[in-house]
Amino acid sequence: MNQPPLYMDRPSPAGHFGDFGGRFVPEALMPACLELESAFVDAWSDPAFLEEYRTVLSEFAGRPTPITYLGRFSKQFGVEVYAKREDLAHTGSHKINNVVGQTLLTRRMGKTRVIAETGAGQHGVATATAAARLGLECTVFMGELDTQRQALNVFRMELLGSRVVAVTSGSRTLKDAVNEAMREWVTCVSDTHYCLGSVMGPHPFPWMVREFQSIIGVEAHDQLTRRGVATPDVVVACVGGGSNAAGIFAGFANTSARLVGVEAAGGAAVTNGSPGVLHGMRSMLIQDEQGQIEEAHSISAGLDYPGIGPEHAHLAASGRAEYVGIGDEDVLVALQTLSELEGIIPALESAHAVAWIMQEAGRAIPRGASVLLNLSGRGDKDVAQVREILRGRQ
Amino acid sequence: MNQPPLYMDRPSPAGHFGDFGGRFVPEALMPACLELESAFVDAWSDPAFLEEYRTVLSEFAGRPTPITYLGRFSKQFGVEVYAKREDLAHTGSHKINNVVGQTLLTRRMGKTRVIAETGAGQHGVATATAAARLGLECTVFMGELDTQRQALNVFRMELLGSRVVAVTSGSRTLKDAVNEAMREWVTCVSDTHYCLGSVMGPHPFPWMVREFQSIIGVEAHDQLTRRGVATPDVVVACVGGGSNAAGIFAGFANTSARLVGVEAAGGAAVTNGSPGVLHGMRSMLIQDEQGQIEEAHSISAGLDYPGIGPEHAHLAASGRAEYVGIGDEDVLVALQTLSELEGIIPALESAHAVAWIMQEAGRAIPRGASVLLNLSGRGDKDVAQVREILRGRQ
Amino acid sequence: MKSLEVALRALRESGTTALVPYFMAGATPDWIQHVAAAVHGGANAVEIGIPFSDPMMDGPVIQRAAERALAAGTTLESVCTELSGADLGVPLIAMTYYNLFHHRGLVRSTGLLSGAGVRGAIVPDLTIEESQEWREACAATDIATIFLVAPSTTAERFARLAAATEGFCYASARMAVTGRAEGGGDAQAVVASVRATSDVPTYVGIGITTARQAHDAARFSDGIIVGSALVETILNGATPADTEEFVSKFRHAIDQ
Amino acid sequence: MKSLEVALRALRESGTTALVPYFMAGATPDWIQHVAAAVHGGANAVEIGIPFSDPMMDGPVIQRAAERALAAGTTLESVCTELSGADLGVPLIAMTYYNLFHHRGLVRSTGLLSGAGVRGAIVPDLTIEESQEWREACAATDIATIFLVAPSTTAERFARLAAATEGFCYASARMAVTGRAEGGGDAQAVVASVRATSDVPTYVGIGITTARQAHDAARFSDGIIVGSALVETILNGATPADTEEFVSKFRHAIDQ
Ligand SMILES: Cc1ncc(COP(=O)(O)O)c(C=O)c1O
Ligand SMILES: Cc1ncc(COP(=O)(O)O)c(C=O)c1O
Repeated sequence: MNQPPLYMDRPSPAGHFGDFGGRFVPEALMPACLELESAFVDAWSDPAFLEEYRTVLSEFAGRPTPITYLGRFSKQFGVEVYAKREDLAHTGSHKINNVVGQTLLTRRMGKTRVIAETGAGQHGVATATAAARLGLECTVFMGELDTQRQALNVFRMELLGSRVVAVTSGSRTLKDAVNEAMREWVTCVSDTHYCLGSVMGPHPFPWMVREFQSIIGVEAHDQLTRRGVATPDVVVACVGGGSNAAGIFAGFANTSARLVGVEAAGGAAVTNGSPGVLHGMRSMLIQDEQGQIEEAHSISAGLDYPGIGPEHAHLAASGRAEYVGIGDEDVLVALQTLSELEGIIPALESAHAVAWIMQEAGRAIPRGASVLLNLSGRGDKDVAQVREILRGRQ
Repeated sequence: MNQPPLYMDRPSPAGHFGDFGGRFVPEALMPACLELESAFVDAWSDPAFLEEYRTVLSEFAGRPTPITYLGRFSKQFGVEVYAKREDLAHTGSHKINNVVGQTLLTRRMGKTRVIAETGAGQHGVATATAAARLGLECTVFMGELDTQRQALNVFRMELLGSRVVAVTSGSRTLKDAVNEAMREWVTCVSDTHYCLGSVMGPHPFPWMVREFQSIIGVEAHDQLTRRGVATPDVVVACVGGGSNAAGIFAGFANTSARLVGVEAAGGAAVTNGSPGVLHGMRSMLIQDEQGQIEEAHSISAGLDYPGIGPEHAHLAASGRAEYVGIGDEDVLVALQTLSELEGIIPALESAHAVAWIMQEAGRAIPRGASVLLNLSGRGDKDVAQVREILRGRQ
Repeated sequence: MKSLEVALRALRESGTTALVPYFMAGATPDWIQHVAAAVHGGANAVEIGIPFSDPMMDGPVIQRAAERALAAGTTLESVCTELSGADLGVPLIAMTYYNLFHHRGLVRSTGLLSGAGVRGAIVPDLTIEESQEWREACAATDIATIFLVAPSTTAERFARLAAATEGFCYASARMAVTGRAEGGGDAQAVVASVRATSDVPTYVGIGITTARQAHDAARFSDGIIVGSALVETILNGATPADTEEFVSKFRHAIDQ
Repeated sequence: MKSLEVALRALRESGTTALVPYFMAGATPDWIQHVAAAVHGGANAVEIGIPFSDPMMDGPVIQRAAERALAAGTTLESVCTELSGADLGVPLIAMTYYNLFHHRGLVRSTGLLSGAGVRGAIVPDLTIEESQEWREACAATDIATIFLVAPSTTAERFARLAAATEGFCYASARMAVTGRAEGGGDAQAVVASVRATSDVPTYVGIGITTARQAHDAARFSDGIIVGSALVETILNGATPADTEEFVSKFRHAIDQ
């Protein structure tokens, strides 16, 4: 009576997905992690909470996001591509799904303040947004380098009533912002929730964030079914920490669909990394021979993370999902191609997934195969950067 | 047997709304206007066209957009405000509704190219987007001054495969871009459709664009009904040319709702203008004693238009709708207030409507009244400008 | 029949192809001397452009002329005052956009024009459909309303426009705004379409920039309108004497 | 019982409140002289920080020290080599983040530490829940695993952590990362919670920056850990002699 393994189910009680996950945090934070876990477990089985979460997503954040058949793109590349349009969600990416859930949970736990880390600013803006809506105080930690590169997003967060703290330690980028948010959290766990931005960190974050993002995959499955393509041949998403990928995979983990996560080649934790412990989790990390964490390098700030969520590490180890790396050049071409053919300027992050389809159509993706692409965000945040790059070449 | 007048019905055969509208174009364009009119009349009663228009809006552009109850804002100002979230539509504003309709019509007419005017670039980006999706060639005319002020939007249009022409005549802003687009249209009517961006221009544009935008009001009416507030006490929208206002008014024109259009104080064609003829229509215009058209001045490029759509002129003259002006200072405060209280950064254009609510709550809007606010677009395009202004003051 | 049409029909009877140069009033301080020089050079009538802020039917040259004229404070009133003081000896035809008249009121506007001796009006954004009020206002005066036709005009509209136009019918040589000379024009076909339905004098304009083109168009039309090419020389500093020479060159080309 | 705990219990028996200064290995070239000087100044044990790229539990001073150490090429191996060459005369306790051990393999790591004479390890991001493998690896060695408790620790966890910790129990004086001294600490309550469940020596750290604070904490605890305050002086150029003076000042304050 061999049951096939059930993918993307609950992690073990200690928060393990196979060999990965768990909790690697200062003792000072353990009670908060435990409190959060039980609050989430409780909320996630409370119909009133679920109802409120879904209502806020639909009435505030614009869910369900549509599925767009990419007609001209499909024709050009000989595969049938459907895009899940997270770029149309409020604040411009899937990040809002998670923060809506976490801020509602914050209020439910009786906390009045959230903190968050952010790289390019997408998760920071999303958190500031959801916090504003509920009147929660909000502080966002952002590497000093990123505050300079993304000054407009800093201003956006400020407009939304948040305080942005520039983190001056380490590489002054995303991973340092996570460190600093954790440090801050130690000092204020009693009234503050740490609103982590991806399927990473200590248990229950990887699981909780995946659950809050799984609405992407659940919707997509339902929408495709109604169009007669219930199970696509391939489901593809970009992977930074891995929340948008986890969200869409969740709808197809136990189907026949091939699951593909696309990392930035310069930050490919699965392809180039090894197991390690960082930011509260055991997962795949980019590190040097000494076990020092390396900086990820990518054209897209949102994928500039040296790790990956532990459930992805497990999906990779178990063979259920594949992870591939795509380089910056291909990403730029993909962004331009999708813009011209479909009138959708994707985020640089999402363009990684587009580039993979362009590269593999007719190869790893058989001609005519159906592909569900998670278009995790819109490219408006990136056009200034892309413009500079392309102009520099003329 | 006095029938009450039916508002926002079809204009007269010659395209008049009361004393306004009509066609004031070079003879060379008359056949194109007539062809367009009959193509639109035909399409708009063709279930297949309607179906395609609605499908593209839902599967590509993200309709229906939600209605968000603005809880904290409502509490603070003592009125019940519901926001129609056109900021969540693809490309960030209601403009997409119109261009989806017009590009489908372009293809139906057998034309292969569109031209458009744009001020800040919103309508230009929307047109470039819809044209890309259908593989239509696209040229956008933009005042030279605006191409400099909005260089990123120029790049966006180029990414989408459009050509942007900087217009160097006149004030080198929106009205000159319209002039130039008309001049261009004269030379290429046979294969090119002029995709006008608001409820203005010669018949059938004001009517057609209103029809394409009326989905806003139709959806909103339906959504509010399902929430038990079928007829709000007030419906308020900002007015540049007037397309978002016309779109939402269309759902409530023949109800008891008060309709309020908010113009930029520095471009208030109804409040400060007089009847005149420009850009193919007879409407209310800002002009000097000589009948020369004046430049509009507003913090929001999208309201920098010296006229208003003819149907609005008629709604004002007939008393069915009111038009008010709001100054730049109040707009800035409104943008900040909505951002902080609700986590929604509105476009500067839309912030005019927000500001009016803030100003009139408890005055012209009785305490507790229900208000439907058309949030015509998102503020992302404006944050750089707002930041400069606010920093300049510190 | 308005006096303009009587005059222009007589001109045609006499075997002369009309030459109608266009001037932007107020574009230079001596603009009216240019008009007088053109008459010396052989113009049979003149078009007087009255500057408007948004000249939708005009190309870059006439736009620039209008901007200069407006910057110099030119108004419909100032133009009429100057014209009524001049005795130019040929019919004057005003050309401008409808808003200037609409804004002042049509009766007041036609009164101003009449008082200045203007005998015709070309209002390129006034469609025949919207022209009733205007024509009613003109009815009480001797101002002829001149309609344009274009290569895109349909047969049914040719008939209506040719029937309605007074003085002459203005045939656009090409689908273009003023001042564009590229590409072959459809002028001959347009003129033929008018002729098929009316015997009103039919003049060719829009896209005539060289004496050669004027010569060619004179072979199949009753008159030639030359605008941007002339305005451009004036903007570039031409003297009234230059203008006289310019016009007489066209005159000779037409008459050859 | 690991030798560290035997030694520290004996120290307590002797009536001495332990003083445990913290050093970042490799932060300055002469770091090991600073350690030796501290022993001269009266340290009863020393904490040797091994630099990690992402020191989640550390404040700005120790972060800076770690960055310097890493920039100078410090590795776990280089630290162990240096330590095994030195004879410091007090128990050495390594302090670093789990990834450095995880990455090398736990057996290899504990072997390295043991070989260098290290008798204890503080791994602030290794929770008791995740510590089984680590403790198994240590079981074959004389390395004590020291757990932290914090003001937020719950009663049930106090019991488990106090039971599991070896050598001593590390009581965070406040909810903070290293180097933050503002605000009143809860050290006394934390120590009391440990004592309520175990007689393991209980040392107070995190937030002890002045001799005065050390003196106060010595009244209710078995030992004092001082880190950032000392590291800061070293980063600012203190000599080993300065360090000896610093430590002896704390020594006196504690013993008074
Ligand atoms: C549009 C977009 N996609 C993807 C990501 C990567 O995050 P994740 O892997 O958690 O989805 C980001 C992060 O900022 C993002 O903004
Ligand atoms: C967000 C937004 N709202 C309103 C407008 C004004 O246009 P209309 O009055 O046609 O809705 C614009 C024009 O660019 C816009 O971008």
